[in-house]
Amino acid sequence: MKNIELDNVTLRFGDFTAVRNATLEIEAGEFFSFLGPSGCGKTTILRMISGFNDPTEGVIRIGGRDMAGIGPNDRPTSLIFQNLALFPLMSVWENIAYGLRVRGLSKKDQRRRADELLDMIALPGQGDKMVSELSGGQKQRVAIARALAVEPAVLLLDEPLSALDLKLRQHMRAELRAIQQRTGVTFIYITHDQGEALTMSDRVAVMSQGGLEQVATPAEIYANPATAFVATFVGENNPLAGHVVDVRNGHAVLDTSMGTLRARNDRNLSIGDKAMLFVRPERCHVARPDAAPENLVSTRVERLDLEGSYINLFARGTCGSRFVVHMTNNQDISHLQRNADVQIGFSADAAIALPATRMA
Amino acid sequence: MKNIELDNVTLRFGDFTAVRNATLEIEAGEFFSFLGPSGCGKTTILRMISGFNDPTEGVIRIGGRDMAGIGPNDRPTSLIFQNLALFPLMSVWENIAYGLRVRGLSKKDQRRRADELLDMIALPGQGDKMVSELSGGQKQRVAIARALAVEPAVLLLDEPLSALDLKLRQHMRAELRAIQQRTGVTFIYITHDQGEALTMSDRVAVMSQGGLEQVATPAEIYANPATAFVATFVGENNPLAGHVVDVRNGHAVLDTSMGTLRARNDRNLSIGDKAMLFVRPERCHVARPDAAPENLVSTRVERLDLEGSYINLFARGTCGSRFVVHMTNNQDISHLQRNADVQIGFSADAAIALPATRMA
Amino acid sequence: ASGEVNVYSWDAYISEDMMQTFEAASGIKVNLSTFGTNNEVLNKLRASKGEGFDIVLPSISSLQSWYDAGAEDGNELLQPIDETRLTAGQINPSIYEKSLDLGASQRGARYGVPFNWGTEGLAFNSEELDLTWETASWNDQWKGEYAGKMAIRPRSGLTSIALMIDGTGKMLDDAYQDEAVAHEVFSKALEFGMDHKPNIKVFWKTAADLTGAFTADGCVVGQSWDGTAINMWKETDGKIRYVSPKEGALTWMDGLCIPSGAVNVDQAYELINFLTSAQGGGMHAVHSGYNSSAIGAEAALDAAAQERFKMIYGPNGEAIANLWWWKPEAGWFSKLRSEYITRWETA
Amino acid sequence: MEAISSFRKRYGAILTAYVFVGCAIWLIGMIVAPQLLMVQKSLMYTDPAAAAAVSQMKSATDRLFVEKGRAERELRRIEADIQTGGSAGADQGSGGVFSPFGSTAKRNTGATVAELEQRRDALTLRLGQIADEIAANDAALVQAEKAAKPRVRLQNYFELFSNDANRPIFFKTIWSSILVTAIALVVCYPVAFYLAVSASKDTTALLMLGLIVPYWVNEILRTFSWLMLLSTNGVINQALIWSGLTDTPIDWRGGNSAVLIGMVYAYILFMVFPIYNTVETLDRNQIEAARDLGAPRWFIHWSVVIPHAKPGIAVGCIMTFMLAAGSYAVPVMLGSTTSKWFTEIIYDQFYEGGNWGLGSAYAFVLLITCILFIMTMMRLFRVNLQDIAR
Amino acid sequence: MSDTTHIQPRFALGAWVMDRLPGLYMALFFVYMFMPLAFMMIAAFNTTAVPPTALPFEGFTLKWFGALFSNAPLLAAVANSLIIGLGVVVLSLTLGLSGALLITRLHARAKSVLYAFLVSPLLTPGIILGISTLVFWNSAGMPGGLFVAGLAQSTFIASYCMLMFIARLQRFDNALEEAALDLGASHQQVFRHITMPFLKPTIITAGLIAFLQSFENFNTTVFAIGTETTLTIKLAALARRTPTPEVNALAVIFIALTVVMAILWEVKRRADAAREKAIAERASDADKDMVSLQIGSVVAAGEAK
Ligand SMILES: Nc1ncnc2c1ncn2[C@@H]1O[C@H](COP(=O)(O)OP(=O)(O)OP(=O)(O)O)[C@@H](O)[C@H]1O
Ligand SMILES: Nc1ncnc2c1ncn2[C@@H]1O[C@H](COP(=O)(O)OP(=O)(O)OP(=O)(O)O)[C@@H](O)[C@H]1O
Ligand SMILES: [Mg+2]
Ligand SMILES: [Mg+2]
Repeated sequence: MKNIELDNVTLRFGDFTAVRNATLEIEAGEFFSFLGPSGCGKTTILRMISGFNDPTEGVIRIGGRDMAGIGPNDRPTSLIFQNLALFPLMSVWENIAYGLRVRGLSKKDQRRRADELLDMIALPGQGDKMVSELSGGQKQRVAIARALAVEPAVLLLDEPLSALDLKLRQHMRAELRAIQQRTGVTFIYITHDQGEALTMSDRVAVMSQGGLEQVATPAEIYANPATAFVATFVGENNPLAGHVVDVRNGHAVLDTSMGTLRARNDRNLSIGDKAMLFVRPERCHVARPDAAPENLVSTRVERLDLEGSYINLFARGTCGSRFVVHMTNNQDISHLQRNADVQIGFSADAAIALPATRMA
Repeated sequence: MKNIELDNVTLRFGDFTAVRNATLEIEAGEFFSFLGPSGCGKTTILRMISGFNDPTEGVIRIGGRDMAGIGPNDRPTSLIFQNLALFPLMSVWENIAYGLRVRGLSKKDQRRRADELLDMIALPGQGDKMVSELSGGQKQRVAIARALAVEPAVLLLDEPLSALDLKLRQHMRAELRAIQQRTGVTFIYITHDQGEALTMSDRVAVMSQGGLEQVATPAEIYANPATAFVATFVGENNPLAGHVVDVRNGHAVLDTSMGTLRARNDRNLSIGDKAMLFVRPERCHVARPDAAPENLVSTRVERLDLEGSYINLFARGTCGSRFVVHMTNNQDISHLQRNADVQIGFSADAAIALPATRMA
Repeated sequence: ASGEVNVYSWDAYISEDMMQTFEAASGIKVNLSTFGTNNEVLNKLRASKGEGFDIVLPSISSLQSWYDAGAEDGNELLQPIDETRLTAGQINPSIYEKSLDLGASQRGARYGVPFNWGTEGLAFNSEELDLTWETASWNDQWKGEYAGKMAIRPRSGLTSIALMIDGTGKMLDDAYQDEAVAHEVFSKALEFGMDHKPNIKVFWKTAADLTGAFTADGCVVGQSWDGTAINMWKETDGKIRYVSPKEGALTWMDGLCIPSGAVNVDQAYELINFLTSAQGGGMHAVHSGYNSSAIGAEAALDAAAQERFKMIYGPNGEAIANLWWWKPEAGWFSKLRSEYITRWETA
Repeated sequence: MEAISSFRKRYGAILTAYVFVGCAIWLIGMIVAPQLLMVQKSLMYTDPAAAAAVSQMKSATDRLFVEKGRAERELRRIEADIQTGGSAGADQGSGGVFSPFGSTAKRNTGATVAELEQRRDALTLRLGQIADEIAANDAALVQAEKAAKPRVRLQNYFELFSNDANRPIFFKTIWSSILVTAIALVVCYPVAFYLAVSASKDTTALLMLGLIVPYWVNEILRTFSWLMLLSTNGVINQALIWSGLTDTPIDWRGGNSAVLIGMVYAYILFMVFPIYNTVETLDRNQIEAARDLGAPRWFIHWSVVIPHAKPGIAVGCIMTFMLAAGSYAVPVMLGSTTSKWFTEIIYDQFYEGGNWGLGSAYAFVLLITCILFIMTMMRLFRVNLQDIAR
Repeated sequence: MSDTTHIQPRFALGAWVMDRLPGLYMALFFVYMFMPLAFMMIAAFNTTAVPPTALPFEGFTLKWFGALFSNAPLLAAVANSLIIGLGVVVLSLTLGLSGALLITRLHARAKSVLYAFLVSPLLTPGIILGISTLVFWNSAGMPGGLFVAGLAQSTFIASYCMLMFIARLQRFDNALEEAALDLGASHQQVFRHITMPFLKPTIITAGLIAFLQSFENFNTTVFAIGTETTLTIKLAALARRTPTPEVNALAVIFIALTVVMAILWEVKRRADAAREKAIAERASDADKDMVSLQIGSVVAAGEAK
């Protein structure tokens, strides 16, 4: 089992910096995800780890060994491409055994190992099918088996589920997680689907414009985003710009266009700093007239969308900024007419104050 | 302003019946949607209304006038194709003015009217761009302007948003709705995206296999599905099969694999009928040990998915059937460990009993 | 002897029969390819640098161009004939000697052995008109009533017009030596040809073209090679006939030459000796309708053929004294003439 | 260099070597160098007057040699006769007399020894003169040959435009090729459109098969089939005469018409397929949208289909034009006395006139013409090479 | 639209004509395409010899086929055609593939320049290729003949092959090569195991087309062939003015072969399409099955009680 270290890794294509000073360590056996918008450099990081691109600066180590100058065919990694890249002219078992074939194993051994792996991915006896006869999900599993056949220390997966439809995607997520837990191989997983990253990973790295924004567990990222980008990219958030007027007991008091509001101050802002307050739509509620929560915002109802199981309340603050509240479709909503005035409340612990930087 | 009537309309392609006995009336000025799975005949209905196909049986009337024998170029309808079908070799304003050009308007008048429409779709001064220079959403608006240029009484839209990404789709929905309200033109809208149909439409027709399943307002369809197909196709539902053992006060009591449960009996089932009970995941809750709601189901927790603002609880009943509960991410969920036993409760009014027919 | 010999010959010269007879006698296999015009054989051989064939059969009068081409390319196309290897006495000496006047030798060395001779006169459809050797004139083919129904070979057409205008052929002969005269002769001929171009249905170049003109394209009169015409005569049971005009038919002599790149030289001599023997020459005369250079070859002809000969040249071959021989042609002369031809053809 | 190294990184040394060597052989050895050499050849020009002079000198020498040979042979016979004391056997020299059948020997009987000796002396004298003349000729030849050496000149190119036999043919060929292209376009557009848009899937497959079959049939045979139809005694005339519509055969092959008919037929499919390919990519919804907006059929073609099919039309026109202008088989087989094609002139320069320099120059002019046509079409229809070669 | 029952009378005639006009035009067009070929083939079976003709048909005979097969020079020409054809196939495939590989991997400017040069033979009149190749090799001491004709043909046939390879390579997923590399294969192994098998169908079809092109080529060959001859050259010579029905017999054979090949081709193409469609359907069925299985199990579980 080998851990992976990226030490201040940068990669430039000509003038363009695709990855900027990335430093992180991925533990052996971890399920680690990179999450970020399209073009932020996720694939590039993966290609550097597997050896298809060389970093312009910095060092990549696998199991402590510097990988510079080592080709993809000599690294203990296996890459699963976004589109799987199964060999369409080989049968399923030949695909799985390809890595063994080029290592010179006998046909019999190849076949035996392929059959073992077919059992593992729950496709026993399907080795003689052609790849094109498989369903999308089955192909997915074959790609994984092929990558695992050469017993890599690390499995790299580049948005492997993005081509699948929703139902199948949900199913495959569970499968992937199960396989990872069964084999104990390090999984490095790329996605721009936050649901995917959050439900599957031990840890997540959120990227933006080539840089790492935050590396943490999913719960941490959702609950305590480190930057404004993370706060807005992961999940929905109501942002309120302002500046810090007071700091007390781990909380900051912000002066915003919607009034003076309190929020957690995990990033140690000081008085006078420009800051953003974020509060998630589901942590807000329509305040009873008699309620007195810590934070209250006066708004007017703009629209009420019924979307299946949820109700989304869109409201607009007095000075024009929008505010969204999510409620489950089990409440009495008769009083929430268009243009009705409502008070929206949330607790100070549900909100977080962050430095005012770029949002997603 | 002209209303549209379909009177027992059937269309067969050879042996295959694409649309079966469709009867409905669309009011002038309405925003009317057809919702249904792929291949159910939505496009076919639209093509009949706009005159590209003739019904095998039945009559289509627009403004009371039988449309038989009248070609697409002579009907007061404009169709917006699924892929927009903008003319890629013409500039934006030439596209918009095309209908006027074939009507022989002078170039100056064409241009003037095109500019008006460009203002209306919030693309002022962009008339000289080429279509390929526009973003997806802008193209969308140009297609609408082109259709509106000939002042149709009815605008037909065939899944116009399906090619757009989520963010843009949400934006365009609002735009479309706004344009409809501004112009007062009848919109007939096709989609297989229920969110789209429910949030935009005045009324929705749910189709399946060429037939109309239910025609009603979005709220009605969500709250009171008329058939098992509608119940399962629109939104998520937990289905429980059984048979009616008692009927009382507008409620039916069903004997199901999960116990005896009560539900609304809007379809007037009688004792002994095979039936299905449906309850939406968000209308269920994890029952407090001390609670005594009308319906209680014993299950064991299988999985708990954190998906942004929501938590999805997947549980399995004693006899193996699955049960899903949606909760917002603002509750204490510490006791909901994997394999914990939980009681799931819902009120009789939240559930509905329907005849046991085909589901989606 | 054994082996093979590659022959490049005119169409319809060497029959299957002749090849078999030769092979039976000598054990040498003949590989035959055919060409349709003198220029074709010359320029193909030029393009192949004299390689590929062991025997070629150009007209003797064209050999001057071969010598010129060889000098221009710095690569002789033909090799001199070793006359000691020819079977003595089987070739008609007057023909053998005549060939020297037509250009069979270069700087005294012989390059072509006479193989046959023939004429180009008038072919006609006897259902439409009748011509006899005493009265027929080149001018007969230009009569208005045959407009759009005549066939002519551009090269010999201009020559026959020149001959007709000239009457004696004297100026035409001079044209071969003097460029100015040549221009004068040919511009006059061209003028006549242009005026009468509507008469022409087909410009033929090869025997195949010619046959097609009379069979498929319905021509009724025109210039023709005697052999081709005689073959049509036979095929059509005398509907198509041939006559030597009184101004003199255009007469040529074809030779047997050995290219410089020949590989089967021994076999080549063997074949030359066969083709110039009474047997080989006779078979050729029967097959092609032309006249062999071999002594006694005419004995092979049947009575019908003899009869035809009399109809063409007179009962005692009177017209033969009148023949106009193609002169040895230098490169400049054929280029000059082909310019006039192109003008005629493309007008 | 960068290309090689990045290629090598991807494919390894062996494959990289194969790819680069292969391309180099093809590009340089088969495409560029032969064209350049052709151009070089086209610049080589020999002064025809100088060449004629050389040739005349040589043939004069040849004639002298013939005379010398005959004189020597006669001399030998006379010597022999003198030896035998004035016998009666000397041949008078058969130089001028042609007697193809029967004996030719006209014996000059009865000459006395004195007469023979007189003749011997005359001949000996003449032989001496001949030797002098040959020597003089050979000396002059050296100079003449120098003048007749080929030189680099543009003369061959001027020739085309000063030669009033060839120049009209060149322009006629270009014009006729444009005509063939235009006819093919008019005939093919409806076919391509129907195939791409109107026909159902199964019919399209069948019709495509119907197009592919003649497309694959040899060009020679396609042309030959029209020869059979159009000749004076051909099928069309036979049918007309049989049906009594005419009693004299019609000359279908007069002028250019047969060549044009044959070319349209031979190259029409090179027009159908490119247009079909582009029309096929037209979204049928665009046609329906235009119809929905009220456009009549012809206007839909004018405003929607044809603009879309432009690249295909350009490609079809380029291919058809290039094939027509460069066609040799069709004019040779179907041509009449007035239909000469420029390619025939080029062929004649090579294989009739033996003037490779001029032939190369003409060929190069044809090539330039085609390139100009292609570039014009590409400009006009705003297409690029990638569209053409599909 | 044609089966509508509601056509109003005043549109009837116009609509009737408009509906049938395209069909009529197509019918005429196909008559035009096939009639000459048909008459040419009929003449091959007609006893009339000079000139060969379809009308009047005086009697059925097969003798022209017999004559054809005993025509030794013609058969020798066939042998030459085959030799050139095979050479051209090998050379064109080799060169075409190298060009295609280079072009698909090259970037931007160099790519389009190289592309322009390598497709230029397709846009060059055939006779010019014949002439330039002849002139080139002649000055190198190689006279016109089979070799030069083969080279001249390959110059442009290789372009056809290259285009076919490029088309195929463009559908090639480069990730496949990377995947194989990632699994430890060497460059040669990648090419052998992944790239070549992918290209195989194109190698076959391109080879076939190269052969056909070579076999029927006239305009280029006629210049480069020197004193040799090929079947097509021979055919043209025979067909010029006095064809015998042997030429027609040859035409019948040619066309029959062409038709058979074209039909086989089409059948194969359809079979491929059908197979791909079937595979696609099966795959999506499998996905559906998985989903419906889940739903089915829910229902079944419900029914069980
Ligand atoms: N070979 C290359 N040359 C130049 N720029 C490149 C190259 N490969 C990638 N890039 C650029 O680098 C940036 C990062 O690319 P990368 O493929 O890593 O994005 P990504 O995060 O995987 O995006 P996606 O989610 O769309 O796959 C992009 O802006 C891309 O345009
Ligand atoms: N021209 C036709 N010939 C035969 N069958 C057709 C034809 N057009 C459509 N169909 C069939 O009719 C059915 C309904 O087609 P339609 O296009 O109306 O579906 P749809 O509801 O619009 O589906 P989607 O959401 O996939 O667009 C489909 O099963 C389709 O295969
Ligand atoms: Mg990526
Ligand atoms: Mg549809």
